[in-house]
Amino acid sequence: MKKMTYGEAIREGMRIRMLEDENVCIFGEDVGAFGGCFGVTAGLFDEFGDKRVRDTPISEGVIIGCAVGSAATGLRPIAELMFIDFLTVGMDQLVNQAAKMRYMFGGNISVPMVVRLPGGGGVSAAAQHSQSLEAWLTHVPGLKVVYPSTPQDALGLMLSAIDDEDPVMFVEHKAMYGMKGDVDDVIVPIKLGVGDIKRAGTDVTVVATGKMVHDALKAAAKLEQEGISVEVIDPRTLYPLDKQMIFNSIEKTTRVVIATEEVKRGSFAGELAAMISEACFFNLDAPIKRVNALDTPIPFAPNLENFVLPNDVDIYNAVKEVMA
Amino acid sequence: MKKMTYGEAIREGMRIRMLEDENVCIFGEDVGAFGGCFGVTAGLFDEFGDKRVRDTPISEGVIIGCAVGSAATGLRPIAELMFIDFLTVGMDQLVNQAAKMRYMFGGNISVPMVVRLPGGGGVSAAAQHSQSLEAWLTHVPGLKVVYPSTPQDALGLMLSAIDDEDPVMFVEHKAMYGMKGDVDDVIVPIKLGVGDIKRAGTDVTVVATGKMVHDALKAAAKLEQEGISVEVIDPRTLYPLDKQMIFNSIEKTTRVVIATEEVKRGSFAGELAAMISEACFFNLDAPIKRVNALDTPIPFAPNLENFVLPNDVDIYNAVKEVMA
Amino acid sequence: MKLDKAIIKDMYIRMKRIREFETKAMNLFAEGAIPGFVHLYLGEEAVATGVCQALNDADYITSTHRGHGHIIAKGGDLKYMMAELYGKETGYCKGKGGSMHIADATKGILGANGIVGAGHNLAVGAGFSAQYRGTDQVCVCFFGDASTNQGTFHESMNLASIWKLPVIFVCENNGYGISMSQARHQAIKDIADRGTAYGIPGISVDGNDVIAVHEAAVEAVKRARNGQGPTLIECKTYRQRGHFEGDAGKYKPTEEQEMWMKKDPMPRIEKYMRDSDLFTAEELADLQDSVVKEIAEAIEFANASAYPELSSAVKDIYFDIVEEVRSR
Amino acid sequence: MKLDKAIIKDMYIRMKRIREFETKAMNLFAEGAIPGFVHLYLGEEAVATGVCQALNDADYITSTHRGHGHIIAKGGDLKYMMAELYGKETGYCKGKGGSMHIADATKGILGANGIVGAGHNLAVGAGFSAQYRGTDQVCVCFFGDASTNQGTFHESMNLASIWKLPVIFVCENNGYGISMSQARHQAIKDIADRGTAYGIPGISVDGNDVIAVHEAAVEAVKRARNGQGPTLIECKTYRQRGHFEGDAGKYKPTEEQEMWMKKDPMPRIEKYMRDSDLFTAEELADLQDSVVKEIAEAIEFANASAYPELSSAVKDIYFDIVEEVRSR
Ligand SMILES: Cc1ncc(C[n+]2csc(CCOP(=O)(O)OP(=O)(O)O)c2C)c(N)n1
Ligand SMILES: Cc1ncc(C[n+]2csc(CCOP(=O)(O)OP(=O)(O)O)c2C)c(N)n1
Ligand SMILES: [Mg+2]
Ligand SMILES: [Mg+2]
Repeated sequence: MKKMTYGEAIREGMRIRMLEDENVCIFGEDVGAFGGCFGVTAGLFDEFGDKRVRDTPISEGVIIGCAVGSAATGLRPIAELMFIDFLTVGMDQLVNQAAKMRYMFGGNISVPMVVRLPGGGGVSAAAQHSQSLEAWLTHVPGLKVVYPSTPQDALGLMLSAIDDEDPVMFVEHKAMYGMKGDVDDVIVPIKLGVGDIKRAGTDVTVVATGKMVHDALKAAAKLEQEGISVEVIDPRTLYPLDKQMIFNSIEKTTRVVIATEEVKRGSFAGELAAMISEACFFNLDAPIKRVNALDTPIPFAPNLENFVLPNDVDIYNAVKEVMA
Repeated sequence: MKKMTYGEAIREGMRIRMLEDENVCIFGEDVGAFGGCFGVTAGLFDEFGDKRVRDTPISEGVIIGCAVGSAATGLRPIAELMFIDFLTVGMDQLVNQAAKMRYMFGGNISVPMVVRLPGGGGVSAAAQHSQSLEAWLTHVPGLKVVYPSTPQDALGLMLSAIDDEDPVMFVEHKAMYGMKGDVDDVIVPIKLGVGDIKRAGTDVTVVATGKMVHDALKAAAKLEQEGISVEVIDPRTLYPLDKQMIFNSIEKTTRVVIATEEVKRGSFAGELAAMISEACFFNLDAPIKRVNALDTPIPFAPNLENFVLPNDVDIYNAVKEVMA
Repeated sequence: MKLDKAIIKDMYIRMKRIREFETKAMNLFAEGAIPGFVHLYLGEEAVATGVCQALNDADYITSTHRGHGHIIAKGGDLKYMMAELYGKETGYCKGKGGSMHIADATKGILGANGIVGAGHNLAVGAGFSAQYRGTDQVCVCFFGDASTNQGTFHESMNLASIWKLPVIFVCENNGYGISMSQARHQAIKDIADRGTAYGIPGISVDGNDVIAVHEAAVEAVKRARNGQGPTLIECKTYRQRGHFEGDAGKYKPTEEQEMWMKKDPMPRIEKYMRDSDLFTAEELADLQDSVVKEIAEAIEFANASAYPELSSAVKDIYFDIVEEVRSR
Repeated sequence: MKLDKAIIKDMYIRMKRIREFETKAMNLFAEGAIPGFVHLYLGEEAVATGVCQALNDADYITSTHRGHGHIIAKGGDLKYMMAELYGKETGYCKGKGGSMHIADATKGILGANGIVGAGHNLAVGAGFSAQYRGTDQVCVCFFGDASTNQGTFHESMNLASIWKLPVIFVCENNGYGISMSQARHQAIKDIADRGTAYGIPGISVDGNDVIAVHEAAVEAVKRARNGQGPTLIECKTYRQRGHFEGDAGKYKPTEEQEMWMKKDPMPRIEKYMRDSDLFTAEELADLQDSVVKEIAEAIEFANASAYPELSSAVKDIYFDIVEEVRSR
């Protein structure tokens, strides 16, 4: 067992596969000697050189497009967008190309690529650098979407993301890069589509993603004091989704809260709620509550941002409500 | 009362406001003398000239960006994307600019613009020209999203969309352009946020959007024969959403089916289901059923496309299920 | 440049295949046998042919909505192509792609593409991949004049130039993006000039002269294989039909059409073949016949094939996941 | 060009305001008074100033992540700016925008912008609007060297050129996009050359010489107001700090930094003012003092202001809709 930060774990995942497979490479803005805007690729340039860890111009379209084209012809590229918010400038290459190529071409072409997408708020980066846009991606058949909440998961999922034959969107939370956690000495990939019960419980299921997993755990600890036993499920991959783990938990608890950092309207949390209400209707003893950001752009002022983003108090309140 | 096609109604809405307000203008690819890829702007070039009805190069980014910049400085532009699928190349201008400007700038700038977005499948246009992407838009605070299902609604909503002080995404279904319907002689705008009960009923509520409204009506007619009374609600605007109309209907029927042409996963239909399950939990006597496209890209072969897209039979089956 | 008879013959066959395939596709579309949208390559045969003749099977191409010509020139199988246009299960994409989405990985054909400008990016990716893997493959990116106003063109040219990628940008300047003439969609005449902004050499050639195109392509391929980076080749040509079948093309002035019909690449190459004394009239007729037969066989194949099984609709989305179906 | 004393004085005040504002912002950020990201304009003062002095209040500008200088030069209120950097309710954006999102519609400032390349498009929109409404307004689009590799640059230049829009594209070539030097991000030296691809005249000037910048701007504004369309002005300059505060800028060679510090635009204009005999040392000192006082007042204003009410978080999203809050 060793300690690693979330950022280091992501890096280590990439590093391991780069050591094993010459065709794994990294490109993006300032990912080289500079080490990436959040320092995640630091050191890789020195270790692997500028062929395999490459700075690109500010051209998100062709960054993703280059990943698609090179993945279709034998490489296993990892493209980094500096912020998930910049999906907006490389959306076509993902949605109309990477995601659809296998299907449109009747299975003739594979696109094994990873796109790293630092998302989330909490650092006063304002409306264009703080979004949680994973719902756009989960709406696109052909993409897989990963969102780790711990160093251990980040490492294991990165290995699987690189190994995958399809385009994997690797969502990261920028406020977690420095967060430390235990990582097993024996490193194994975590299969996409397998969720994780971050805390077992019997009264309420909280399904949470990314940083909200930690808020859920915080709320759960507090609720325990009050005699409420919360089960916290982290799906870890939003697609493929471990529906069964969620359904099983709800069968036991009969109550569910869904917590994600997205704006509520149109969120992946909405998809989860819809799915659960369809599948578990006769099991549910209370309405499904969603805990999300308010339906606003992310404001700059720290007090406003803090108000807009969801937190452990909101989860606590939601659990109390579904228990009422 | 007169007859008009859906396409003509959209055109008439634009024409009326262009006659009244010099600052309303249209631009997009081949919208001028050519009349637009689907003929919707036909004749407007002759009537208003090339200052007000303008062809652009193939540059969706700057088409939308030009709409944003000109709306922020006094015009009321209507930009046409040839297919909603091309949102992917103009997403930043909508999401990070148009939608956020008022908020980021503390209310100092308004962006009164309309973007016309022909969507939907059914014409063998395959994976890159058949999508229903409205869920991306409803997930973006700052945008309004309209989706008419009849000529009457198309006309009334277009007037309101142009009148609106905020960016309005005007989703159209390409397979409906030729569809005829009655239009009142007295033309009045339809307020954004007001749904419409397309058919009153008492046993099941079907919430449907766009072309699926017609499938819902077809299914309802058939179900009536079997003694099942279906209420068909068309929200007409996806944001702002007439939640109350939907909740009221469900209070009466206690059962609901949601029908949209989107791929199911991550759809606006999911948001509707989540919202309903949150608000109407104690009213519901059956799980909420969603009727959507399968979770695939849209295939080319007519038989496959027909299989992937949802239709009246699927709605019929879903209603039977929730009545079971 | 003096060309081998074998090369000329080969180019003629490719051109003739395109001409015949497209003419038949035009008719089949009109008859309703082909659904969806069809963008024909009639009149532009010399471009794809002149370029692809300079390539190997291992080289890549990216294509556009108007892709039949590129695919045929790069060696695509006519039967699978036609079956795909019909939406049959024997088609290149098992009927899932149609006219705008034909690909053949075994021939380096990275797909026709319904998104104007998308191929630019993919070509850079393929070029990067070839360079990275240390092969001598090149990638040709075919695109229209109007697509050069798309941001992807710019980003791709820039990246290809700083990384010195083995990419050949081939602009098919047919004078129009749907109804918009080049004079209206950009303020320059020669698209080759756009190379300047990236330090990429640009050259304009007569796109209806297959030999001129070929010459330029050979040179660019050589540069690319030598690690000298990308070239931009502008081929001035004309689309003889409307933008897609169903578009009457009223925006094209009659005189312009007539002028260009005189430059039709097919009679031109045929005249060259006859005049050069390399081919007898009989040889030429034989070549023509054999192509006509090939296309007829392709149509027969497509006709005889079945539509795809419904269950195939939820396959091929992922390598390892089959989506759920519905019961209907 | 011989300039009026009044113009020089005015330009000096604008430059000095930027220098003083940025220096203080740097310190306040280090002290923790300013949250988020701050990209300083130190060293580039001559660009925004030389250009904006050639504009009227009614003219537009679009800006970037490095926007303070543009906004000050265009006449933005220092108090509201500083309060916005603090995230206070008296700020330009009521604390919702911060450093990267300051706008002032009354001064034609269409916003700083966190998306590299977004301003290009907006500028085209504002130019179109001015032309359409028949005013003589122009729009200046400020942007960095690295942003010229973004597709938006290309699409915007192309559209502005074919519509002959009154847009002046001002490239602040400070040699870097974050850590990436110009030599690594594009294969050309003079970004002005990119005008060729659109038939837009391009000119390169010394961006640390406010008078040279001003001269080029006056000329471009004249062309724009006369309906002669866009101009591309490249101003060669240097960012004296890291990309944002917190970036040590290790990728900038020491000699390069030293070389550019010698070309610092502030001492340069001050020397010019003294040498030209238009200003006494006392006059200059007075101007400096008054600016220092202005900035001190702005900081005081920001300090004294309150943080926004939480209820404001759900306002200003739409003209007519206030979103729901939560009870926490
Ligand atoms: C992003 C995008 N925008 C618009 C279209 C619609 N469209 C298809 S082809 C075309 C014209 C392309 O012109 P050009 O690039 O010159 O190619 P040509 O058709 O002349 O071969 C347009 C506008 C599209 N498919 N994709
Ligand atoms: C679309 C997008 N990509 C990347 C970034 C991150 N980013 C912010 S500023 C910057 C560098 C910009 O360089 P340049 O345009 O030369 O302006 P400068 O910072 O030198 O003034 C980058 C990469 C961004 N904000 N937006
Ligand atoms: Mg063309
Ligand atoms: Mg720069």
